Amino acid sequence: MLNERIKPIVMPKWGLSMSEGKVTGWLKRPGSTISIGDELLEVETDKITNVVEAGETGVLRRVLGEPGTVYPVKALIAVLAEPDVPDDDIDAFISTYAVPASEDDGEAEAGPQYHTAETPAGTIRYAKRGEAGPTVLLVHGFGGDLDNWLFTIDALAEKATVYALDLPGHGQSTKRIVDPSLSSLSQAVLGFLDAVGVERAHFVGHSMGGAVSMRTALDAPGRVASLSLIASAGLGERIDHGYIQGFVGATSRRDLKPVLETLFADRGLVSRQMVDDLLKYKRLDGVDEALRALSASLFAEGRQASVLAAGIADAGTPTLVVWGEEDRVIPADHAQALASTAQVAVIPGAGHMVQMEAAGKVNALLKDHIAKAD
Amino acid sequence: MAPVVGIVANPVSARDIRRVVANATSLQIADRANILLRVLAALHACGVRDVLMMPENGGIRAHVERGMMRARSRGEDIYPALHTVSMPVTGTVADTHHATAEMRRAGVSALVVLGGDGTHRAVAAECGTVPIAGISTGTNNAFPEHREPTITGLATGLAVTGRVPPHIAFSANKRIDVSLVSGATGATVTEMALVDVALVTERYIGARALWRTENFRELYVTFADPEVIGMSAIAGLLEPVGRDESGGLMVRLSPDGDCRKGVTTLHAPIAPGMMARVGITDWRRMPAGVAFVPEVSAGSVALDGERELSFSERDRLSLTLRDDAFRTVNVAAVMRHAGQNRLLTGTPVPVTAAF
Amino acid sequence: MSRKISMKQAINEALDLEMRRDPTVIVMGEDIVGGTGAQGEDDAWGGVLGVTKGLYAKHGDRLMDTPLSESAYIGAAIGAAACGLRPVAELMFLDFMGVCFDQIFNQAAKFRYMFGGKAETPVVIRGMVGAGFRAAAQHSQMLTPLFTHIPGLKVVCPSNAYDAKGLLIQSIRDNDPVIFCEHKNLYGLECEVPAESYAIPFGEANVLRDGDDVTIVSYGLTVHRAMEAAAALAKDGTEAEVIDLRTLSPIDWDTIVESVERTGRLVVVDEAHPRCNLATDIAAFVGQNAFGALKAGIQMVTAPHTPVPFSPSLEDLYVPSADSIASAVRRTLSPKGASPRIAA
Amino acid sequence: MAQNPFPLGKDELLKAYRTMRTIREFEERLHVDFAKGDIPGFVHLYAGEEACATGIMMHLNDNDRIASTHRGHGHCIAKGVDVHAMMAEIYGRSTGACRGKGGSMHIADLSKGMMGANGILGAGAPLICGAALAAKVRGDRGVGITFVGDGASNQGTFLESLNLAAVWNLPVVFVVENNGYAESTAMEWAVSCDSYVDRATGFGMPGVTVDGTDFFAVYEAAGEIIRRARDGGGPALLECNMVRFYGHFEGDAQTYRAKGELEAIRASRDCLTILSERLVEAGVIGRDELQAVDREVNALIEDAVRAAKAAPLPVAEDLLRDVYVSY
Repeated sequence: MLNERIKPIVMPKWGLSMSEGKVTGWLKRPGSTISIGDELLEVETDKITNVVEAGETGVLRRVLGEPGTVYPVKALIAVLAEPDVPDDDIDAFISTYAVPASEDDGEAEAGPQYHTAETPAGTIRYAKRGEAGPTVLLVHGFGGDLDNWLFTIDALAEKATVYALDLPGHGQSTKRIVDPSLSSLSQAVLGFLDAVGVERAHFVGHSMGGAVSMRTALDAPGRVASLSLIASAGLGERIDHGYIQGFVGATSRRDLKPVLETLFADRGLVSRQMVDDLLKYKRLDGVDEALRALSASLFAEGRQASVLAAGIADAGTPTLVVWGEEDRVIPADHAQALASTAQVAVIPGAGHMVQMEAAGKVNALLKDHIAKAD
Repeated sequence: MAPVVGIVANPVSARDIRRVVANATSLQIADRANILLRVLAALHACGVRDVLMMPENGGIRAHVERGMMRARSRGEDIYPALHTVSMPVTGTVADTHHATAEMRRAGVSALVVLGGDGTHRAVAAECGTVPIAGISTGTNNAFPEHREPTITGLATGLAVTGRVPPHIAFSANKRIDVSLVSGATGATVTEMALVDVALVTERYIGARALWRTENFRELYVTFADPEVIGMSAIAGLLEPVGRDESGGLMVRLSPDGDCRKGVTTLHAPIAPGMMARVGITDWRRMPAGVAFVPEVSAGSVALDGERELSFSERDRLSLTLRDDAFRTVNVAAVMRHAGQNRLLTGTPVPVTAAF
Repeated sequence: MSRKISMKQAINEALDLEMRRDPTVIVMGEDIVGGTGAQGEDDAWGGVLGVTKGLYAKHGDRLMDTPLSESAYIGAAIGAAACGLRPVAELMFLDFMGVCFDQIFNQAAKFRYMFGGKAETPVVIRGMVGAGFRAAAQHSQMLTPLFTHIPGLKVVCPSNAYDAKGLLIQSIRDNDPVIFCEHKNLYGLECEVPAESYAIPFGEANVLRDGDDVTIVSYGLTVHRAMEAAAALAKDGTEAEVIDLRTLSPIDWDTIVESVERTGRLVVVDEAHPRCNLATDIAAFVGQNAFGALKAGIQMVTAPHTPVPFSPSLEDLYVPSADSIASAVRRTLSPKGASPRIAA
Repeated sequence: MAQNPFPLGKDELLKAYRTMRTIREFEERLHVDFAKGDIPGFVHLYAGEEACATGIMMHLNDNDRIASTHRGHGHCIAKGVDVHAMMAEIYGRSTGACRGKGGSMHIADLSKGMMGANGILGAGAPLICGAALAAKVRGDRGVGITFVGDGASNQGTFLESLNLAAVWNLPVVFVVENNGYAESTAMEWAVSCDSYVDRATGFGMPGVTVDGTDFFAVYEAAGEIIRRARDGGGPALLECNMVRFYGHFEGDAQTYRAKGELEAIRASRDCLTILSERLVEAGVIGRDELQAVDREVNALIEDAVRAAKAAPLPVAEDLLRDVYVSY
């Protein structure tokens, strides 16, 4: 009974390959009163550095994670409790805390980390989290993959069945893109939903994935319960030509790193691992062709070929638009294209990868929007 | 004076295109030298102390000399002394002609020849009455008989040392003389063949060897042995004619190897490993001393399997078979005689006892 | 999909994938199938250390055992490349280059230049390099500098399974002759490698570790020794940047110079003999092009000027160790770091 | 005109004659111009050996590959390499077959199946095994011909290639151009086994020796050997006994030759004379027709020399070009 009032803060697991993280610094002092969504500390992984937000309320009674020290996932790094919980109870809690479930056990419970589905467009890799509630589909952007939803998928899965897929030409899905158009990608997404037996889902699309989601809402309105458009393409013509060119053309870490820094408000978030992982993806056979074909078809000459805002406004699909204020790839003012019909949130201090840079805020918006639309 | 034996060993026989078209033998130089060493040992065993050899640059003599030197250094005295005809080496058939003539002049008692039909033909052209002991190292080899060269050496040694009477030791051979009178200049070229003369319609000499039958028109043979290889096999398989009977055989073949219209079709081993179907329109005996004028008006003449001469409509070609044209060592007869008279035992039967 | 496989498996997989992709790819070498013409099993060896094992079952006669006749078959691979195939010829131990070097450096390397740019020779010659296998002086050398010296050749030396696969695929697709050097002591080393095909471009060094205090440049096996040294140095507060060259020709000068301009200190590690090797080459280049950035004399850590010895006690002294690399780094950090030192 | 008794039609015979005459004229012109100091570097002349290259190359098409030697001009011309490009190359001009980067010893034209003259003796044999392997893998019935002199026939590369070609049953023809001299050393001394046919036999393939000064002898033997290789019959060796009219290289005083040797071979073993006499004697081609070819060839060579001398030299940026396809 006692433990219910003591709330452990543990090293989070961001993404399926994360096994440990380094505490880089605390943003709240011991004794602070914490509300849900408050930024508690910064954690650095080999992939990315991010802020851990509070998921509970209480007083920060103990800070255990030492800055500069690496902790395994789920290790206890702080304790939240109401002021009336005795210190002895908290000490007892800490001394008996055991890191629950080792990595292997966790995998065994959750099943394989990634799945593949055979679709008319080819093999599609996806991840699935959660068992209940509304079905949500996460659609990444140009050059991305399902790990772009590192900080999103588990948060949404608390109250939904969440799918995240790799679009054709991306991640570990087929690299073959027959027709580099939004319609073709939308068809591939619908084919994926058919393959996993989902009739209708809440679409969450980032960047190009937002445009794919909009295309799907227009072509197959019955299958799109709602739209959440994050830094989405398809809401205006502008897009940073230099970013697209640079991303497609980069073959070395030296070339790619500055390009990736464009994606974030905080350039320091681009880690060596993130660059290496993207280079490894870009070296795969077929990726270069796929990216070139898509960029030529969708973003030629630095202009977006498809602007779907008007159609979406008319269609009446419940829509959320989220943007990072400092987005240097697609300008944040594109958010206003749907201002009259959608909920629009522009988040300060975040760039194009707003769902990673301000995960807590974006996740809260998504949960709220999906709950309302369902 | 002890008899001297001449040796003509051709280093370049069995090098022609039939190695490619028909898997024909190519006897290595080192093996030719080994053959020669065996012959030399046999001659020495019969009392021959000196041999006179044709010089060549093909390596045979160098190998032979090395073998003899090794025997000497082991203290063995099993070879006769080896002398070389003093003459320039051209690497062509002229060397054989030249060396044979020199040996004849030097008075050799017999000529041991290593080569094919072509080499024997070149020797026969110059050897006069000196008997030939042939050893086959060539391709078609209808003329030299096949046997272990040691035996040929023994027979030659026995013959030249007088231990076998000449009428047994030596036999007469036939040949066909070919005469070609140029229509343009009036000049006459004469050639000869020991076994066969083949007339083909193509006029270029090319790679010399004869292995295609489609242009083959006429065949003249001194003997027709069904056991031999080459164009003369065609005659042998139609009507055998012995080496020791008078006259030969003339065969006409159908144009372009046509085997259909009323002609006799024959399968014959015209080269090693090559069975050919030929159409025969006619064949008849070729008596000695009668000049034959062929029907083919232009083409080339292959002598013992190699194209040598070409002729046109303006030229006049005639062929005449001659009996008793030159002599060979009759190895079979010599050895039979040696056995019957125990010539190689410690106490040979007196020579006269054989009669 | 990514999974852990060894460098040996990665090379096998690269050959398999490229043979599937491109029918002009053929693979030849001594015993790469094994047992050809013998009475026992097909595919008896799959290479002397089993690198090509199993490929014969998948690709049949496109895997060709050769006579022990390097001049002839390396030359044949080069001739076939000049006629439109993409042969991968295994030279087993690259030490054997001595008997076929003419075909490599006078023929393959020169065709394009000598023929006025009208020839392409997309041949890959792969073989084992490096000491530590108790294989003695004629099966253990790091002869990479000899190949690197020759214009017209490209020289690759991966340090891990991921790089080996991507670099070998690039080598096969490359239109120039490539010498692909496989350190025999890395064959068993595993790392995450995608199952798909991918190519790593030439001339791009891999920065394995970031650091601001000193730059350590190496390739092949000694990259791992450099990483060990860097880990040890980090405990003392020295952060070393470790650069794995991956390809020696072309070489990524930019990454080296940019790093040295930041750290001001350079240690070059080369398993080759000390004279005219990659270490001297890089040291000279940095001395010429980034002298102003240097805070200390450049240190070179190499094998000694001796043949590779046989006895384990000697061979273990032969290959540059993590300790010797760390010591070299410390020399660059000491006040006397800039003073000249004559290498043994 | 008389009936043609030859295995080639009149046009083909004229082509063979033209090829041989072009080689002769090309080489004799180089002999003169080299002595004048017009030509840089080494040149090795093929004059006297024309029947061999021509008799063999008449059986080949652009898909068949040849690997040549340092004495490669004749092989190039017979294989169809452009004479102007060759001459410009020998003069070191940017219009040369190799843009002035190769010179006499490295003339190549892969589009014609000419894989290069080669300054390394015996190096062509392994390469042509590879070319033949490529043809075999593709199944395109191509053959590979490698030329080697009697001297380089002692190279390990050549002997290893005989073995490899036999083991892999490659469509390769090994042509030994036996002109009697390895540079200055006599073949009889330097070649231990005395007979190339023996060498071939020792490596499990047939060997044939022909008179290399007789175009028809070479043509016919090469035809059989090449057809056999094309049909999958495997490798073979063809020895052409021939004569070299000039020294090993230009400037060689040839003091190793016997007195009167050169005069004798020029008088009796000139393959061009032998061919033209036979053509005229057979009444197939008139002497006037041959003389017309001679005049055309002479004009061609004259023009090639004029164009080569007028052509630009390579410039500084060419120094660094074409080391790699990409780097």
